[in-house]
Amino acid sequence: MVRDVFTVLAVTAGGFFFLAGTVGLLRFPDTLTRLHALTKADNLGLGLVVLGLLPRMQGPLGMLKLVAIWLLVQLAGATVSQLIARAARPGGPPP
Amino acid sequence: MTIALALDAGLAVLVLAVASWTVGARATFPAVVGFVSYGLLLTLVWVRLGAVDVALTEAAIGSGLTGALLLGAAARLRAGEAPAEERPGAILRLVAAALSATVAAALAAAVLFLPDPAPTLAPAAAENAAATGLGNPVTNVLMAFRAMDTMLEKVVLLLALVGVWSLAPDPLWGGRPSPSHQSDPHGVLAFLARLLPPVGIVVGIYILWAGADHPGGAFQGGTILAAMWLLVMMAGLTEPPPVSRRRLRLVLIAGPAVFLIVGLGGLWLDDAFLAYPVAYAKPLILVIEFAMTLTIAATLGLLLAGPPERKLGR
Amino acid sequence: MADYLVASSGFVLAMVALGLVRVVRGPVAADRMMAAQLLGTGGIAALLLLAAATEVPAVVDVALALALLDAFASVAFVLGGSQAQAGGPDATESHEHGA
Amino acid sequence: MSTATVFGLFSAVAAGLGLYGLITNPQPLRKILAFNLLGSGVFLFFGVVARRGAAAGFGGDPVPQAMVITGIVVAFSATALAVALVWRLFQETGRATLNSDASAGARASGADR
Repeated sequence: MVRDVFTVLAVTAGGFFFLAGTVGLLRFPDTLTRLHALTKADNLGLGLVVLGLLPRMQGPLGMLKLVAIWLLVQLAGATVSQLIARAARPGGPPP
Repeated sequence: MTIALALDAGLAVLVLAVASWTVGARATFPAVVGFVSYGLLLTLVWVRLGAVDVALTEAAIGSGLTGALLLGAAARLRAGEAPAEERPGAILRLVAAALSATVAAALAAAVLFLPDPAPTLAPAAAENAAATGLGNPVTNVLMAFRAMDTMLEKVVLLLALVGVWSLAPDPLWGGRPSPSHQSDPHGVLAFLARLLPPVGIVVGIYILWAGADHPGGAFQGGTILAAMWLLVMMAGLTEPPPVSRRRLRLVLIAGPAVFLIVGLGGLWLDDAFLAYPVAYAKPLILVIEFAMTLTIAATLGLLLAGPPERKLGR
Repeated sequence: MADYLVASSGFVLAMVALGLVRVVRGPVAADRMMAAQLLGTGGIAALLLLAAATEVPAVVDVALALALLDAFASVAFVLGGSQAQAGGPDATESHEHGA
Repeated sequence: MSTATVFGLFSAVAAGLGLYGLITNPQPLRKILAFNLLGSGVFLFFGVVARRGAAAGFGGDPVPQAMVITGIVVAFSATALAVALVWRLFQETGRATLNSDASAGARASGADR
C-alpha cells in the first residue's frame, strides 16, 4: 500500500516534468533555451519515473537495470546536448 | 474501451501522423528525423503486440543503426537534394494514391477477415522446445527449427557488405572506410566514446546470453556491439580497419562458416543438414550464436561505415 | 495499479509526442533533433511504465537497448553535419554547381 | 476491437503510405525512407498474425516473429547498400536525384564529369 502511494507520487511528479519539458520545447524563444528546458526536464522526469518504479522491480538485477538506464540517459543526454548546442551555433548545419 | 486499448489506439494514431510526416515533408532532413521517431515509436508498438524479441531488434536496428545511417546520409547529401518542383504531376500522384489506397484496403481486409481461430505454429514450437533445451521460443525458431533461413540471412548480410565495398573507386579498393573524424581527443564526444562502450559491451553480451531463455539473442546483442564499435570510430579513438585485412575477413565469415560446419556435421552424424544431435543441441546453438554475434557486429558496423574512402597505408 | 501505470505511460507518451511539433516547425536542424531526443527519453519512460504494468521484465531490456542507442543517432547527426560543412569532396562539388 | 486489430489496421495504412511515398518522392533518400516504411507495415502485419496465433502459453506465434527479426536485419543491410549507392551517385554527378531529364543531364555534363 505504502509502495503504491510512493509509486503514484513519484510517477505523477515525473509526468509533470515531461509536461514541463514539452512546454519548454514548444514555447521557449530560441534553440539554446529550448535545449536547456529539454535537458533539465526530461532527465528529472525519467529520474522520478525510475525512482517510482524501483520498489516494483523483482530482485536486485531489475533495480540495477533501472538505475543503469537512468544513468545512461543522463550521460547520453549531457553529451548530446553539448554536441547539439555546438551544431546550433551560427555556422552549424542549416535546417 | 479499456485504458490499454485507448493507449493502443492513441499510439497507432501518433505513429501514423509521424509516418505521414516522413512521406509528406518538403525537405529531406526533417523527414529523416520523422523516420527516426517512427522507428522509436514502432518499438513501443512491438511491445504492445507482445513481441518483445522483435521490439529489441527494432530498438537496436530500426531506430538506432538505421537512424544513424540515414541521419548521416541526409546531412552529407544536403547539397545534392532535388528542388521541390521536381515533384511528379497531379495525375501520377492521384494514380499512386489510388494504388496505395487499394493495397492498404486489401491488407486491412486481410486483417479483418483473418480466420478464427488463427492458424498458429506455437503449439508445435512448444512441443519441440525440449529438443534444444532453450526456453525462448523465438531463439528456438531462429536457431533450430528455421535455422536455414538464419544461415542464409547471414550470407545476405555478407553480400550486402561486398556490394557496399565494391562501390569504392578502383584505386581505393582494400583501403579504409572513412567515418574519419578528426575530433578533439579531450572533447565531449571522445568522453562519451570512452565511457559508453564498456557498459554497452556488457549489455550486448548480456542480451546475447539472455536470448537463450528470455527475449534477446545474437541479432540484438550484435547490433549493440556494432553501435559501440562505431561510436569509438566516430570519436576518432580508433581507425576503421582496412577492408583487405585478413583477420577482419575471418571475423566476417565466422558466423556463416560455423553455421555451415555444424550443419554439415548434422548431415554426417545425424540424418539431415543442420540437424543437431539432441544431446549437444544447446551447446552447439550457443557456439553458433557466439560466432554469429561477432559476425553481425562486424558486418553491421562496416555496412554503416560505408565503402573504402582512403588508400591503404595512409 | 496496472491501469494507473498504463495511463501514465500514455500520458508521458502524449507529452513527448506534442514535442514532435518541433520536428515540423524547426526552425533549425538542432531543434528537430531535440524533439527526437525528448521522444527517446519519453519512450524509455513509457516502456518502463509498461514493463511494470504488464509485469514483463524483459521490456526493461528493450528500454536498456534504447538508452544505449539513443545517443548514437544524435552523434551521427552532428558528425554528418560538421563533415558536410567542413569540406570534403561534397562541399566543394556543390559549390561548383552553385556557381 | 482488440490490440491486434488496431495495429493490424495501422499496419495496412503504414504500408499504403510507404508505397505512395516510394512512387511519388523524387529524391532517392526519400524513396529509401518510404521503402522502409512500406517494409515496417508488412513486418507489423506479420506481428499481428503472430499475436493472433498466441497459443501454448506463448504470447504470440514465434515463427512469424523470428521471420520479422530476420527481415529487419535484411532491411537494414539493403538500406545501407542503397545509401552507399546514392552517395556514390552524388560523388560522381554532384546530384542525388534519379531524374535523367534534359536539365539534369545538362547540369551533370556542365560539371565536366
